[in-house]
Amino acid sequence: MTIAQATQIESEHVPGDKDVWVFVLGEMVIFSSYFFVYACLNRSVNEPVFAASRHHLNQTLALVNTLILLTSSLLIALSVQATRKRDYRVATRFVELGAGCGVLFLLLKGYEWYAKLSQGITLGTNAFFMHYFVMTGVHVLHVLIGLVFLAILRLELRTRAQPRVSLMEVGATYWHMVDFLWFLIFALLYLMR
Amino acid sequence: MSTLVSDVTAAPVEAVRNPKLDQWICWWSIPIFYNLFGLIFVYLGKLMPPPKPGLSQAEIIEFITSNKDSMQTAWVMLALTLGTASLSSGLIIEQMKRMKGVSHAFAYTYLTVLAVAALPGCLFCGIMFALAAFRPERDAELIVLLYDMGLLSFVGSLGCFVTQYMVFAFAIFLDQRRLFPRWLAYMSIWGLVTEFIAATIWTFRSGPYAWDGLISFYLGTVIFVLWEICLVVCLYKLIKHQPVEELHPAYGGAR
Amino acid sequence: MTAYFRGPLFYTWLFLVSATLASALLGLEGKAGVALIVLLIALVKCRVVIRTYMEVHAAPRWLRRSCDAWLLGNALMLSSPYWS
Amino acid sequence: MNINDQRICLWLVPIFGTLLSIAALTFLVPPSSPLMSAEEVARFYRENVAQVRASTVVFNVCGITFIPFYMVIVVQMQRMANPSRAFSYSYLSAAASGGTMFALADLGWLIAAFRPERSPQLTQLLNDMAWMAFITPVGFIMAQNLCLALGIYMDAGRKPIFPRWVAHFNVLTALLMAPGAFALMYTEGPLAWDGLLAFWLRTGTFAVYMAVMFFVVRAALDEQERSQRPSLDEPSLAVAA
Repeated sequence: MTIAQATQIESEHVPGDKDVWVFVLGEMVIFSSYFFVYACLNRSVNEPVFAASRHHLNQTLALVNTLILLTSSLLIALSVQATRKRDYRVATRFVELGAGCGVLFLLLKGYEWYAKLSQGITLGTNAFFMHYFVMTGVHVLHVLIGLVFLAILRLELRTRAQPRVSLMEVGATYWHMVDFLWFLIFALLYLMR
Repeated sequence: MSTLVSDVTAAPVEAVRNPKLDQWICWWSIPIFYNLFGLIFVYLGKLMPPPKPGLSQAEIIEFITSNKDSMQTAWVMLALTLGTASLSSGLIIEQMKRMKGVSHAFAYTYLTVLAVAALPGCLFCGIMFALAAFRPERDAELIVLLYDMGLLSFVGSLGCFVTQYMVFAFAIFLDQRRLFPRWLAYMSIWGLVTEFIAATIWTFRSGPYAWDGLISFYLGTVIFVLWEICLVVCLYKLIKHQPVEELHPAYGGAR
Repeated sequence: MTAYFRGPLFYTWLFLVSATLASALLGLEGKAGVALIVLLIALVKCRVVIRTYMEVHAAPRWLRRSCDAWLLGNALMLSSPYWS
Repeated sequence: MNINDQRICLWLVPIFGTLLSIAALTFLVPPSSPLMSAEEVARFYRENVAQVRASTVVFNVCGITFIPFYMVIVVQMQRMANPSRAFSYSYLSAAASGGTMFALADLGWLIAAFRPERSPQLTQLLNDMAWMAFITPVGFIMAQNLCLALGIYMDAGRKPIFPRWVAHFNVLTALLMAPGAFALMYTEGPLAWDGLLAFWLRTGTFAVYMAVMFFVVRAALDEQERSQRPSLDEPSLAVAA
């Protein structure tokens, strides 16, 4: 095999497998439809009620949550790297820390919701909070599914003599998607006005 | 048991022309059922796409009375043909039982959950609208109640489908024979998520998250139809490539 | 374990953190017209995650193109309310 | 044989059971009284609409997630050294009917909360319907428990799948849930749907039953993994035997 062929194969590598990309690309399109109804339907983002409601959101908490997810993504990426180096003990630790960040995200999100609900702000308060609760809710659901993936990765690393790199990539791919979808939700709901 | 098996093997194997006939009948019931379903709910019943939840009393009564005849035809047809749905579950369960490395717990769950879903998720709706169309001159409040009960049970029976998608995805992932492709399991997770999101229909009477909304109805329906088509194609391939040895001895199998 | 934090993945993380802080500062300002910059930063962050962490930079062309098409579509869609 | 699938079904119980318990504790406890007038019921729904919706939506979305657990019991019953598998299929059928009744009961609460401005008479009707459909169809869970108990009593294996006391426990819980059926005819007293017997004993028993059965089934799965006792599930083995 020549070097040219080798790099050719290298550049054609699908992270994980094709099936997970069907899943992830579909999820991305499905999420776009939530963004669409938020930003484009009725051109409602420019309405005064949106601007007024946005003031009730806790931007600092959301910022901290963004940084937590970012870090968790880094840890999972590092864990894939460690698996490639057959450094399984470290890879396991990275997965655990990454999942820990995910759990922390959920706790902070739960606190944020709790604060809203105790102020009497619910799903039905107004159009903005409808989008707020649905979008963050769908995202939380994805974080939960992502945590299931991470649990499977941990199981793979701990029980197999030769953990499969492709499986690690599958889980990591999904987790990174959960991460970058949050960037857009963060920008749309909390920052853009 | 062994005497029974040998008795049946005595039947001439040559006589069997299509050993998978039962499964093909079940398979064909799926396109037949969904065509009937379209005819009943879209064309005759006028429930897909659904009428608005925010209609006034007068508008709801107008909706029932003006569609009385076609609706009644629809519910008669539903009562007659809903049983077709059971045939498709039978096939899926038979194929799920071929999986290796999983016990029958998933297949039994699928069976049970679909038995549950046929009632609150489908027939109940037909009965409620049949009740409304039966005597549209009823008190207006009662017609609104029947309208709500019909549409909300139809669009809002979520738990059965949550469980169905969940166990189906798990079964595909754990199956060591890899009978179904993995992407079908991932698609089931899309379906699972849409069922969770559809829970918003209990709060909103207009907008994208109401029962006729862009997300909770249209997105959910698109994903469901896509999933169903993929499932049907996968089932076709599964039946076609199923080794005859797995069938009953009387049909050329070595079971 | 600490050796892992000296690679490109970590530098990407540093970039993402600074981009996030920058966009948060812009958002706190709350000036009109800043929204589009915030959106741009978010999309750039998404692309960085897709390219590096998800390793799409080394993926087949169809995958790279699909991801970019999704980003472009979202950029157009989400900026449309702010055009006028 | 790999039993990860059964373990997944088993663990759905604590995961969704916690969610369902929270929803039940906020909405069903304390139970609303059947003596409330139509106006009072309507006012209850108007004033607590967000809370009623939140709890009943959880019932709606997660209420069927116990079925996989019951199906693990079915699979375990089929491993028993019973003359046939009849009881296991009866158990399955009863679980399906019980699940359907729960789904229908929940629709009543949800539809009442969907339009709280509805005529009070109708809101009361929906509320009554939901409570009755929730509390009274105890026959199904009783049939499940009794089938399981009979299966255990008749398990002739040298190492029974479930210990004997589980059978006694199932008979006992079946009896304790039986008073629920009387909520169909009483508006007050211990047999009304908010009463000591029909509500507290019936739902309390169910909660304890699920918790105990979780550990019982978990132990049975551990045992299955350890012994690798071939399951009747595998057709090849069934024929070979």
